[in-house]
Amino acid sequence: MSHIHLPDGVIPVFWWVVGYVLTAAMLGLAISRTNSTEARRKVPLLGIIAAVMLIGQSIPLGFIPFHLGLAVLAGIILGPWLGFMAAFISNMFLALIGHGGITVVGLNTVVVGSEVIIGYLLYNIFRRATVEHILPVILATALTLIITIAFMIGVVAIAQVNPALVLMGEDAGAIKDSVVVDSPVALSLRRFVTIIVPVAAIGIAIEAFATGLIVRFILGVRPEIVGAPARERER
Amino acid sequence: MDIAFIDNLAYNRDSVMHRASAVSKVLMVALVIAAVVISTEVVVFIMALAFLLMAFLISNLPVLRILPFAGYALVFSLVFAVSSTGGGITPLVIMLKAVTAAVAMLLLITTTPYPQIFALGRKIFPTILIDAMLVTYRSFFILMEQVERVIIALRMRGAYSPLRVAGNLNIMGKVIGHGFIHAWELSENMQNAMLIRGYRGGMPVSATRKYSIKYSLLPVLLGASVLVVAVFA
Amino acid sequence: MSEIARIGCISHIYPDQTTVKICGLEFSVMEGEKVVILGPNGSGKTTLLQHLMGLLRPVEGEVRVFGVDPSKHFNDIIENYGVVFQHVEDQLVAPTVWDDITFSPRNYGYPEDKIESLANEIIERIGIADLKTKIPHYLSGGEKKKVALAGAMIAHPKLLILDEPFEGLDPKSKHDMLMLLNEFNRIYGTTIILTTHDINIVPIFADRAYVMVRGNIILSGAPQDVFTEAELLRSINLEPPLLTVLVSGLRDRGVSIDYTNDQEQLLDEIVALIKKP
Amino acid sequence: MSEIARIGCISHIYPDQTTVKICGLEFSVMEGEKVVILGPNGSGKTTLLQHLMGLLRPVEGEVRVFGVDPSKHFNDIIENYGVVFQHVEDQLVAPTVWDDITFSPRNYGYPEDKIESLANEIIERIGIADLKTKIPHYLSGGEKKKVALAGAMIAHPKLLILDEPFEGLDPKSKHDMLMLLNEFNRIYGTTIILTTHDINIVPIFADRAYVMVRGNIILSGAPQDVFTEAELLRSINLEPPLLTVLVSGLRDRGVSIDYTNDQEQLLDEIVALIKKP
Ligand SMILES: Nc1ncnc2c1ncn2[C@@H]1O[C@H](COP(=O)(O)OP(=O)(O)OP(=O)(O)O)[C@@H](O)[C@H]1O
Ligand SMILES: Nc1ncnc2c1ncn2[C@@H]1O[C@H](COP(=O)(O)OP(=O)(O)OP(=O)(O)O)[C@@H](O)[C@H]1O
Ligand SMILES: [Mg+2]
Ligand SMILES: [Mg+2]
Repeated sequence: MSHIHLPDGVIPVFWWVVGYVLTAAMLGLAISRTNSTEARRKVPLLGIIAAVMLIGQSIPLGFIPFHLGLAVLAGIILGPWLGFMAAFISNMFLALIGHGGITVVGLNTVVVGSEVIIGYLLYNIFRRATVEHILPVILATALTLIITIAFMIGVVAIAQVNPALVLMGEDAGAIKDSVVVDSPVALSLRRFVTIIVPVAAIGIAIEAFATGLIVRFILGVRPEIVGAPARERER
Repeated sequence: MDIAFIDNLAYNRDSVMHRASAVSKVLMVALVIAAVVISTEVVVFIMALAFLLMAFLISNLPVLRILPFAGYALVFSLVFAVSSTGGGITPLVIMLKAVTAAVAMLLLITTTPYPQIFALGRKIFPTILIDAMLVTYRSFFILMEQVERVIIALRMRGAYSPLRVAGNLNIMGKVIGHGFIHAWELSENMQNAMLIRGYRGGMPVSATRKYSIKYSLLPVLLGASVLVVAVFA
Repeated sequence: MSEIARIGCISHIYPDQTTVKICGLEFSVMEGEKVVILGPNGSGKTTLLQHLMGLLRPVEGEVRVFGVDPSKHFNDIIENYGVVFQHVEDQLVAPTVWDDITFSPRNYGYPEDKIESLANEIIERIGIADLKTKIPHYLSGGEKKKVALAGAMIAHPKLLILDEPFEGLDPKSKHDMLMLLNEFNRIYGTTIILTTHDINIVPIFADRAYVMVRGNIILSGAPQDVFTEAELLRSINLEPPLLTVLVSGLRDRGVSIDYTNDQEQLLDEIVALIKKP
Repeated sequence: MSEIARIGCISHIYPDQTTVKICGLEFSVMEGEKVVILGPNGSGKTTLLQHLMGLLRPVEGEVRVFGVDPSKHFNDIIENYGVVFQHVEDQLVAPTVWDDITFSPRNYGYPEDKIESLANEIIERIGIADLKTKIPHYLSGGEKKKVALAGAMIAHPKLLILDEPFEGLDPKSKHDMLMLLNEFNRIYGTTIILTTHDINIVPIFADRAYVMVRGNIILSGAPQDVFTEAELLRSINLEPPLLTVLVSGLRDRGVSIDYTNDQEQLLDEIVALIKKP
């Protein structure tokens, strides 16, 4: 859910360049970590999971102004390295349909990519503690989002952007109503906390809950997708 | 959904701008963004926007349906503008920066099919990334069609009541889970298809129309003049 | 018998500006009728069905189903529909077969015991009791179609709309499905509208057939009437069913013999003619 | 004529432990043969084809194609294959029709001018010149099949494997596709293996037909030989083609007449018998 809808030209050059440099370094590492025959086999899966992330982001959840990011799920399915590449691809696409600027792709990839990686790591840690799959997924998703949102607030604070924008950034209308209209001056930190924390909490809850539902469905049908043993079919 | 709309315009329409080469239009965007980054002069952005709008007018596109896409940039820059503290840049300039860059990007993507843009990335990005992006592009349409069919089926089966939030979430979870399995199966099928068709890395991308050098000058000139004005204004 | 569905000359514009005009002879379906729509790929069959379901709204012309415009009064008439789409996979949305079959009545708020008895009845009739607890994803193509049909029929809809329901089915499954449709039509008076590329379905199933070409309804009528237009059918690359062709061929060769859909009867007649002194 | 493919008794276990055993009569395909595999849904046709393609590896039994085990020596023989999957949608991977058609030869490293001339030849022959610059998602179902076929045939593969290629096609498109396959077989000696539920394809196309039921190959032989086993076919719910049935019916009624696949010839013979003094 945490993807920055920032346009071009508002973030200081230094920061978006740093975003790109970090992304390039991570991509380089990711590519050197996947062996090339394996990578060739995985091209379709990588491309398709990126498409799924994109679709998750373009279907509104009914009337709730949130979109699913599915980054943690991507991490669970693809692993950290391919997952990072998927984060890059889906962010590149979003920029190429005018959702967020092209200069911010680097920063966005760092944010979503760390969601992928942290989600993957947490899922594997939690899974070791239990034979269950759904609870670890929900926990990993929630915790990942808390970490990355904190991280992202850091990023945008450095970049001198109002953090409110980021957390509510999934829906342009919501911002217009809740921020622009009533607040011609900068939000105070206290106001920020009182407005944003509940919103973020709801967002995190929805994403974690939805990811849990999706994984529950997958476990019932094709458990091997999320790394569980294949289900024996009664015939 | 936006992707399908944009893709359709880039692919199925024809105009001077459509016939300019992909490189020239990518260059145009790069130049405009460079101008956006360095300039703080309102006149520069007014001029850039005027040029871009003129380019839109000769591009045989439903301009009034495309420009709202720049609304994202407008709204977000507005928030940034009203809430940013200091820096010496006026809110108007921040908004103009964002909108100018966004409009340039829209001009590129509504006149250039995505694969043509990715193909340019071959020089910079590793093969696996570009190939995966092409797969993303292709599978987006396959999956989107599937999602649309599932939603239609849900409607026909009476599962479309906006009043039951919990029920809707549950259904959404199922639908997305369902979509995920389909996506997985699609990836297995595509993987098989690519193996058996001899895939060794490097998906070819050929032009879908004849590009003209003459027309390609137009976007390059547009971008260059914006940048020149930005430097000297 | 009252009219259930009617389509005037309509046109529809898809998002990419493809315009589909559905026109020509009038399209009208009476209560309890079994209607088959034939036509080459891209002739507008699916588009027509989607208008009947109220999923598309024509830019021109009128669609009436159950006396109202289905795209405007969708929610009022939706409970009367049972639908099986061309891609059945995409309509099986629940995690188990049982959940999927009971999906619609649950959405319509039927009481639990009613749902259960309806579900058991349809499962019995379609003969898929052993699939109840299975996962739709693992069913074979034929089984998926049956489950989809069960889900469409469970609440005894007045109108059943099926888009190429026999595609990918083996001959036995196809035959079973046909029998089942006939049975429902007989017992509940269900009106059935289906599309297919298999012209041999028509003589053994349809009360009325429509033939579409590029959006034009160029033929309509009882199967025999449609098939005797052999020239017209051939001009649009539809071959009439073989029995009809053979009878025509014999008549062309001066043998006086009647049209029939029954191969045994045809054989008997031929043999009688041969053995005639 | 040498043997191109052979399958011994194999068994395969899918990830969910479904075991598919393919056994019974021997499956063997000679160079230049046109082979049709029939069988109900879930009988293992697709599984068999995937073994031939080397995409699955049997846990038991042996598969040999071009003299080797295709799952082990995949890369050595892959250039000899042309494949059209049941879901053509999933095999069109490149961004434009031209790129997709030229996908294989490009990956095999053919020189650019060779690729171009091959592509133009196949595009010409299949009649899709106007689609060259289109992108796959703006094609109709029938057009997608044609493009997939072009991509499979471009490098004149020795072996063409098609999984239900006629599904969803209207009669004219089906006929065109059959003609094309016959032409390739004649000109390039292409060996063709296809599955279908349409038994009427067999007499007009196949050199040899296999009939599978639950993994067992229960019938094999030239079409006439297979169809005369009417009892066996019926026991597995396959109806022989109508012409064969009619001839059988006449013979059962004591008329002496020969089996034929040509309806005109049949009609002439019947008329001759009737008019005989
Ligand atoms: N979503 C869509 N967007 C654009 N054009 C469409 C769309 N769906 C159908 N068409 C076009 O509308 C026309 C009619 O299509 P339709 O699907 O109704 O044909 P059909 O008779 O159902 O064909 P088939 O036998 O292949 O299913 C075709 O020219 C098709 O290309
Ligand atoms: N990926 C899979 N996982 C588990 N079981 C499978 C899978 N694919 C096929 N099967 C099972 O293997 C058996 C043979 O299936 P196969 O797809 O080969 O049949 P088919 O003859 O091609 O049927 P159809 O005519 O419906 O295409 C069936 O019982 C099917 O359920
Ligand atoms: Mg259709
Ligand atoms: Mg199959």
